Amino acid sequence: MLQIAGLLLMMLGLYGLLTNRNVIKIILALNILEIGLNIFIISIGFVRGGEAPIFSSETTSNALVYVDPLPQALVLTAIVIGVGTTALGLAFAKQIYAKYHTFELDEMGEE
Amino acid sequence: MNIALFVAIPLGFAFISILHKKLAPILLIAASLFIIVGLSFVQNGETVIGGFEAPYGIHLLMDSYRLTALYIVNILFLSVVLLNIRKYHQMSTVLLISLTGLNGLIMTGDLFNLFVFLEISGISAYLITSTNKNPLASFQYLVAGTVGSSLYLFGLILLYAMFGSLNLADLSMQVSQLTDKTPVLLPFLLMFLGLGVEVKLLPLNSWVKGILKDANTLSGPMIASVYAAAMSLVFGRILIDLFVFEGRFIVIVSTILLVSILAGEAMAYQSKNVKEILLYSSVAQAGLVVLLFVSGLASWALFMVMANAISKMILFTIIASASEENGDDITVLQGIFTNNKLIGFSFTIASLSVIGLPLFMGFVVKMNALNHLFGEQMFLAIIAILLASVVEGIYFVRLLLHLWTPSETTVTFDIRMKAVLFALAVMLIVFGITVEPIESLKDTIEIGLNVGGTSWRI
Amino acid sequence: MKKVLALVFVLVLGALIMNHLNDNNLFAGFGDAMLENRVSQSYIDRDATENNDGVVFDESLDLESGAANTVTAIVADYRSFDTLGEVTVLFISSFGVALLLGQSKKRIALEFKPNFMLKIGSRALFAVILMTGVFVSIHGHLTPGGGFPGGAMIASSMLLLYLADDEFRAKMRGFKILESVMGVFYIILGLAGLMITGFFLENFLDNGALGTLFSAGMIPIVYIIIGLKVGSEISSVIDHFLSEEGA
Amino acid sequence: MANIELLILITLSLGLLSYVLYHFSPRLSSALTILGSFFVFGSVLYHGYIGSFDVSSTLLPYVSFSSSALSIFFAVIITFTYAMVSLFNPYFLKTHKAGNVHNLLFLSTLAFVLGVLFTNHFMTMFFFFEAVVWTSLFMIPLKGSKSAAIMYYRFSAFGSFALLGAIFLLKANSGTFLITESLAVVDGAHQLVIFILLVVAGMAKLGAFPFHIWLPEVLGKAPDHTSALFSGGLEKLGAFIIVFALVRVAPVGATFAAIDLAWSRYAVAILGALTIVFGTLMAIRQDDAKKLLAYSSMSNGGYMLVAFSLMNSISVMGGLYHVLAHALASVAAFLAIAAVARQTNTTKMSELGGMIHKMPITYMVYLIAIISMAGIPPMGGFISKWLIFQAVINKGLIFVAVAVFFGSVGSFLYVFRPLAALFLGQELPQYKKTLKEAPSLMLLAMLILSVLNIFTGVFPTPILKVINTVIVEMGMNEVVLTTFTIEGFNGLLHPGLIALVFMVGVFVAFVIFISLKKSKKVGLMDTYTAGNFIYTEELMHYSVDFYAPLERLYEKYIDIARNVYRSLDHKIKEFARLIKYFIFTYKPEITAFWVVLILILFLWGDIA
Repeated sequence: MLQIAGLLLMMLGLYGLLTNRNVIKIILALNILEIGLNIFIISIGFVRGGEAPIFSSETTSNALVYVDPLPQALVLTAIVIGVGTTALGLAFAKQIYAKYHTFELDEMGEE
Repeated sequence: MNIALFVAIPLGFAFISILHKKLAPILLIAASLFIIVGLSFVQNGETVIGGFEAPYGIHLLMDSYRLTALYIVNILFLSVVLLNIRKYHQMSTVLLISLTGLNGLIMTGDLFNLFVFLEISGISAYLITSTNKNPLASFQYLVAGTVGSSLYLFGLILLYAMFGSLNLADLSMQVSQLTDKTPVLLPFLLMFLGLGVEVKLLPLNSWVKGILKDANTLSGPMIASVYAAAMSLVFGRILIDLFVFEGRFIVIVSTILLVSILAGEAMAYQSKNVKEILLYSSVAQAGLVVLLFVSGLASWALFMVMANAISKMILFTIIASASEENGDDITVLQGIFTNNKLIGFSFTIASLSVIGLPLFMGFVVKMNALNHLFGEQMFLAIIAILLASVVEGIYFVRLLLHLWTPSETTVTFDIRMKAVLFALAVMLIVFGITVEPIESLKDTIEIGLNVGGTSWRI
Repeated sequence: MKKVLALVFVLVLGALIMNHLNDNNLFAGFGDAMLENRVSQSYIDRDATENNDGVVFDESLDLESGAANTVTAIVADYRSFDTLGEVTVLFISSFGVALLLGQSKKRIALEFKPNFMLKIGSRALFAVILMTGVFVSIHGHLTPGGGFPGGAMIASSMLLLYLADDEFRAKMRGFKILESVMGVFYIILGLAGLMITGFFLENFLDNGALGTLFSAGMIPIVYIIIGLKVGSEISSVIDHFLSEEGA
Repeated sequence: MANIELLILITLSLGLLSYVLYHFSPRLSSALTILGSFFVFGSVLYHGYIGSFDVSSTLLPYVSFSSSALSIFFAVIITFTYAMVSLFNPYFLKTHKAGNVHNLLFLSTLAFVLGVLFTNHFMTMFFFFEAVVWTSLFMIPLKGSKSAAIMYYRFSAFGSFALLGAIFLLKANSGTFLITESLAVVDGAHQLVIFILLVVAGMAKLGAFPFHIWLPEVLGKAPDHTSALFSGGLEKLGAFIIVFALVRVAPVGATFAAIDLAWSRYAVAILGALTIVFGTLMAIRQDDAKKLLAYSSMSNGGYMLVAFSLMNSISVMGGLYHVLAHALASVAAFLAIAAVARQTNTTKMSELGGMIHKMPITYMVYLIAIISMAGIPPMGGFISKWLIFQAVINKGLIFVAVAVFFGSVGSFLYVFRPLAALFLGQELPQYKKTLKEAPSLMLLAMLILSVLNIFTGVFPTPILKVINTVIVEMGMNEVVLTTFTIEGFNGLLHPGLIALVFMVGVFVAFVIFISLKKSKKVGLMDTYTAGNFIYTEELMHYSVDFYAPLERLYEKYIDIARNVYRSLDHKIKEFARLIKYFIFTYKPEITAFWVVLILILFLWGDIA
């Protein structure tokens, strides 16, 4: 089920955050966490037998059963925000690499 | 005056500012001034965005609490900007966006919109900290901040699934009508943890050290004062408007807060570097402020945020400026006030206010908060506050004695810095001596608070 | 060992969350969401501010929000303030990337020399992708898609040119102006709403008939703005990531 | 100046004036502090005596005053201390790093002390208390020791915030911050807590066991004449608070039937006894004359604690009189030491000796002071200790009585040591040329103090009558006094007679001393051993390890309180390091870990 899948991905992301000490992998783990969360959000809005919330020549009236459009809209926003943070995270990663010449946190010699 | 302008103007200026580098600082100051001037023309109430009434559309809210919060944040923001704009002019666009984010954060009445503004201000904060030249710390901040906002988003989406609304007031009403409140505790805990990262409550604030340890005159006061103020005010508003406290949630929250306060003070007590002392002390103060919020003392918590923000602004600016060359070890900085009496005066007042000594704003706030807590017989909180005050006093005395002891060190401070910080210090005294403005403001704030959440006793 | 422990921890947490949500009587199970208890039903019925006689595709005129795609109606109309924020996030991250990596002027050296076929082929593809991007942006109110995917497509077409053309970098400067102007347009649109109707970001144009291309008032305009803005922003992010280290 | 508010403000502005004036003429500035101190003392004495204080307050906001016999009593003692010490100010200009600051702080503390004593509002009192702490705090490092100042603040802050806790509890209890009103209705659930907090606050200021660590640090390292201020003046504020807790608050808790005393008070009395014992034992160990006097101050604070905890007229009278007697004696002793140290720059007994040859008057002053401190007739200390003995024995407090007597005997052991080491013996060669008797103003102060020390011992009844009004004001029966006698539990005390007998004894001893053969003079370091050359002849100075055999008995146990604090400090720092290690590192997984952990803890309750 979608909800479990979403949760599982979130947990996987958390697992990645807990175990990885590589800057790029941490960013990936963050992304997995966000994707899991997004899937979870989408799953919140699902209605069994519901149509996609777009009026068209096949789904013409509001009397039909639609799935919840709001979570989808929220996810759209969340995805874009995720892209923004990822881009910034990668930029920081590049700066880190320029400074330490490695992506491994353990090899950077900071406390 | 439509309060949407407080978001729109800095945002529009930010968009323009990337075209012309020379213009950007001017735009920044103009936007900041515009907001501060504009604040005196606002009216209380809702401002609907996009023409859809709550709970369908997004709206911005204005009441005395938010107005005060905006004043605090914007005035401090302007002071930081004025002191740093020449050196960090390339940050103008980022600062404009962070101004947008912080103002939106304070005014919005929609939980998801709050998430968006949280991210906007968060991202600009990461960029502001990039001036520290410590990408690792900024990266850590980014990771922690993203995890925090994801948690917040998770919590709010659970709330949406339960109540079908994202509107703060609507949700608050529905939550207060519940007879069994256990289902909402998980989302509240998630949101508490998520925002706790930003407010720097203890186990979630590992980013603080890396950021503030290397802080410069821009990032130090910005993160420790302006952002801390805005975040804790927003957090506090959600706490009093929405949250309910029950059962295990209380245990977890009170443990987090007490540990934040006591461990924060202990760490400041143990530290040898001035910046570390200040940063750990601000961890403790964050815990203290949240403690007041969850105890239902919203207005006093607001004033405590204000007093702390002003103090931290003074302390961090001075130390960041003084430690630019030789680092911030307590012995290196010995005697920096010998030839800078005015700076020393401001620093002393700020630290005395943090300890909560008479004549200064921190005292008025702490005393009134204590008075209420004693009336409610919340002894754990009282003991925490009193113990914290003692420890704060000890390390600040140590700090002051070192910094005042005459020595050969010569550090010069910018004349503008002297003036601005002195003005802020005078503000602390003024609010510490004349209580009437605070008292009357407190009354209007409490009229404006529709307390949907419940406070509890720690 | 540490990894096993971490795995156990997160799995336990996942199971506990699932367990908690299952026990939660307020939290509807998967597929059982009751839209009538949520604000979303009003978004579908378009009766958040005014009552109507039901929404019918191709017939309903001047609904409170005229986008056939309800998600778009939410994104660009009901909650367009969020979208403004979203644009801001993208803007600031693109600016931040430039700030963090912008010191170098030289673009990263590719391991191959773009040959004639690549140049011509990519230009042809560029046109197709660009057109698709623009189409997706403009039809955001009718079909799935909108400014953000459209913008991403525009940016991917730029990436194509970037890979194929060594001199392309010089032309990237224009994007900055585009980005800025589009952002300002968005704000101006919002302020115009404020002037005309009294609400910031209010749709002040005619909504038209649901489902037609020229309907939904401001939404197509907003989506064009967003498409161009997102396109230029992502392009500039790409540009900066493809620059040389340091130097 | 009858108006207290004006008096405070004038003192403060005089302080500012002296700060500014110092820039032009340091001597003039110090003269101003003398003038100010005497003006304040004169005003307090005069208006206190005829009862014409004006307590109205118009200039300062949120501040209100009242005057009571108790506050006047303390005010007279403390302002007198200030007046005496101020006479030393002009001669200590050079030893200060910042004389202008010293003069400012000197008068500021004086003003704030008046505030503490005369306010009738607890918050105002807290304000003035903090002001005293902070202004006096910065007087300590003027000789260069930051650590002593920090130590002082540690305990002062602990006391202040305990006081604050008590104030708020009283407020919650009675609904008012007014001192008399809120103290009058201490009952209900928090009674005991209020009592404990007030006692802790007082004990921290007084430097009683187990809060005594700061006392030797501060009194030992503060500028030499400022130590007198702390011992005779500021420390007495602690006694003021103790009076609040022990005399003005009704007894709390269960009663110890056998001795008819509340358990809580008995506990305080025991702490007082411990203070006496520890102070005495520590004093015996000291090499530094100032530290020795500091520990003696501590042990005398213990007497006050014991006296006030017993709750009857005789004991309270003894306690209050001891405040006066000890202030006079310790100020005189500290000032005498300061007079010596001004010229020698050291207060270590092993480095000094033979001062009597050049400073005979100072020697006499010191002799009289220590006689009073040891509680030997005919000095003031004897009277107060006699009253306290009476009360303790009458109550049948065996342990306390043992401690009290031990303290008296112990004080013989230690106070005569600096007398012998500093003043007696032969002149040290390094000071032979430069040493002179103290200058006139300093001599004046010391002589006044000495006269008073004797006066309070020979003819105490006028002062005791004043104390009687204080006691009556606090709701107790007055002690029966005649012009020359005091009536105790088991008989009359005749101070004048005792003094007379004592004088005769001294005269006889003097005659014997004169008539007997003079002893032979030997060089101070003129020490020989069997065939060995002595490298460090200072170690052979007889004052080094004077009581070594005695010290060996208890040296393992004496530092118990200090060790507790040290390990507390250590534990706090360890805890801080632990948290830092676990949280504040460059490990992004930390946040995730805690989030996961907290969530699991929270959700675990579902299935548990």
